[in-house]
Amino acid sequence: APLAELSGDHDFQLFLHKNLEFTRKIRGDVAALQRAVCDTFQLCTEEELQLVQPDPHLVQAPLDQCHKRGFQAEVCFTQIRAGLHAYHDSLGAVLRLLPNHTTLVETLQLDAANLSSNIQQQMEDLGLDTVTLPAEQRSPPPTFSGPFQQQVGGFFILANFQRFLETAYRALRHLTR
Amino acid sequence: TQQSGAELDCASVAVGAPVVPMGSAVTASCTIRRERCRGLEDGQPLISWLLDSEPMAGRQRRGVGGTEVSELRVPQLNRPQAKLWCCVEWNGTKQRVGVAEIRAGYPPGKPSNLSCLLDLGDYGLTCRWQQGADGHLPTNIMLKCATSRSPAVTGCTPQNGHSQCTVPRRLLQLYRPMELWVTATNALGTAESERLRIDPMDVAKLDPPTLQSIRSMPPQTDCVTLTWTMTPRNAHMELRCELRYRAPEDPSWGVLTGIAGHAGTVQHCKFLFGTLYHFQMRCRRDLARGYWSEWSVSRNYTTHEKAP
Amino acid sequence: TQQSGAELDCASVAVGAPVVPMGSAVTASCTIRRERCRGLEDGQPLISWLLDSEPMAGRQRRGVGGTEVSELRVPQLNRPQAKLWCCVEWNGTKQRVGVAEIRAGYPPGKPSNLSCLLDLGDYGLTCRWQQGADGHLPTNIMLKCATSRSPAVTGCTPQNGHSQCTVPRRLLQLYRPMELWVTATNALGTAESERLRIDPMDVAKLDPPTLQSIRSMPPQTDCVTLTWTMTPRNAHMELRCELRYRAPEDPSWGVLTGIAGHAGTVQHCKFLFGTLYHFQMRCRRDLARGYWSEWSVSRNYTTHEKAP
Repeated sequence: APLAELSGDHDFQLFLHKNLEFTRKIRGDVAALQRAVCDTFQLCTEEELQLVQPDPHLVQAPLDQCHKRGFQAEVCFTQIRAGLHAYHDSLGAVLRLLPNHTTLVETLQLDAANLSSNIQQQMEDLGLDTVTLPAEQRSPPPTFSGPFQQQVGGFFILANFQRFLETAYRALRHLTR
Repeated sequence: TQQSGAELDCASVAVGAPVVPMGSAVTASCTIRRERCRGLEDGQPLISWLLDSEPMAGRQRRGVGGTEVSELRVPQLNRPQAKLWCCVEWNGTKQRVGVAEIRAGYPPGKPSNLSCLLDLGDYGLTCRWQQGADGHLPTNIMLKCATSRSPAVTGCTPQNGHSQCTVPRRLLQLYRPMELWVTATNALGTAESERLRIDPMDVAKLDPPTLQSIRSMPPQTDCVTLTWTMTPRNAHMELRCELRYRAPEDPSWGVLTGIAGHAGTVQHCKFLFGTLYHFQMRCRRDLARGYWSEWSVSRNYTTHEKAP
Repeated sequence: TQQSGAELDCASVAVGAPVVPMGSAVTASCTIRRERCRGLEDGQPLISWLLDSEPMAGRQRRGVGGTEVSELRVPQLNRPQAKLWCCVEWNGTKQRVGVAEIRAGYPPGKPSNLSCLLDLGDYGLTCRWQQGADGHLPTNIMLKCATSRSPAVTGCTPQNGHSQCTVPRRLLQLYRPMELWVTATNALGTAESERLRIDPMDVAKLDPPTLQSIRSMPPQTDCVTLTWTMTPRNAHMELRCELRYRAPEDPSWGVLTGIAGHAGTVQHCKFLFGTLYHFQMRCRRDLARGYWSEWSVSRNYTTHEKAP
């Protein structure tokens, strides 16, 4: 049954509410790391770093199917999962940048992987096609030419991940009753 | 038969089974190789047994290759642990030449009352249970857990005999049901507890809220307005809280339920004028009716006198 | 000049020296490669600087290969740590395009008052010292030790800022003199403490003796006999001990010195009759006049009344 019909389904609604809370938790942890980058390196706002923004394809995580206009829940879910998978890997660069926050970054990677598998399992429960993203197939985190570039890179990975999560959060909320 | 003691030794003791159910029989045999026993002259060695310190007689016979063999049957072993000594009479003394450790007990009892609690500090899931009946044997206890889709079974092992252990965050899957159960295994069998199917987040232990301020609002009325907040690490949860209040002479607490949100203000009326009240609040996740947090630290407030 | 940031980047900041003596000048240059800065249109980029958050102006000139270069001289750097930001004006905003960390401080002060103590439990040599003046720079402190004949220098590193550390037994040579000293090194220099030349055994910390029994002996006289023992782990040492005694109203302790051996009895007379006395004993190695042990646990004894 098309996803829209299932939106009234109790299990699906419970899945949505739980993983909305999970996404809020992850967003809170990303915000904590953004504060750490600001405190440690005085890199606090995007407006000041326009000229040194790393290449756009720092992290591939398109969410075009999650925007209201052409909202395609099934494809949106798949895009969310792919983005979580990509950010899980790129957070490795933040791990190197903030050695004193290793536990928080590793928890964030665990949560990103958990949220992705929660979505996968829910799609399977709904009988939707799912792509299994092999957990072992990990790409190495991006590298940078120098310490300043690494700090700016870490800053933008977190800023972009926060934006990604906002869009994913709105998509999940869009499906709640 | 389990051989104990290499073939080159003076004696080797073999038991039918090193572990038997309590009260059942134990069979053993002791093989003496006279030439390997220092100072044992020719002639037939007289073999005898000690069950710990209790003398026992076996049936002795000539064995292969010039060895002497004694067969023993202990009709009923009633103690959890015993040593079975093979001895040879020598110069008027009873020489201990070989030993086997034997044990008696029961299959492990079934663990029960399994319950778990998620710590929101390190997101470790601590589970407790009641041990089954003691089998009097070395028992391996493990808490096992499996996520719904993956076959991998992980978990944790309780330390120094405690009936609890903590599954670390990296083995958990949050916001999806997991299965948890306790296994107890000894030489005579294995027992498993009931399986607990829970989403770890649904057994999260919340921090208590903090009552910030209490005022008579509007002033000189029987209404009171309180402001309260939750700790930041619970900020992402949708909560359901309740407030209780009580004057010292009240027999019981008045309770205000259904307070939603993470922080805010609550107004309630019909308080007595000029009376000292104790206030406390607690919260739990709205989603899963999980555990209540502890009650907040109590705050006292004396309501205004009535307007003249 | 120390280059920071590869040639492919929008900007690279180079400083004369990343660490300078406190209050001295710092020079830096910032090279902008316009084509590597996303969105920086043509025209001359206006380069400015921030020392942490304090605006600073540099001298700007055209550099090789179409680059723009700004040279900055900070006359006096008076804070231990600062960030030197290279900025470019763009769309009315000050864009941060490069940064260098600079530090100012002093060479490390000379560590002093080095003393060591050998623990007779694990035979670890714990040394303490007084830190020299703070150089306000990351400083590497190490206790170094060398045995008399071997060139190898070993030692230990103090943990979390403590001014002490323990040289493990395997690095020590007992019953022979060793040399110990403390070094403090930062970007501006190195300082060394005085050298301590000791045999670790000569700074052994002995366990206090134990007073076993105290009796008036011969009875009803002003003589008292005490028996005492040392802990077994000090048994191999030749010791020199002293006994002190005192009645509550005495202004000071009476002291009996020169007691030799590991255990034994001591007799002393001229005590007051029928008086309560406190007794304590301590020991040290006879060989090296090392550290005294702590005083033993105090023992009380009331002397006999005089014979009628």
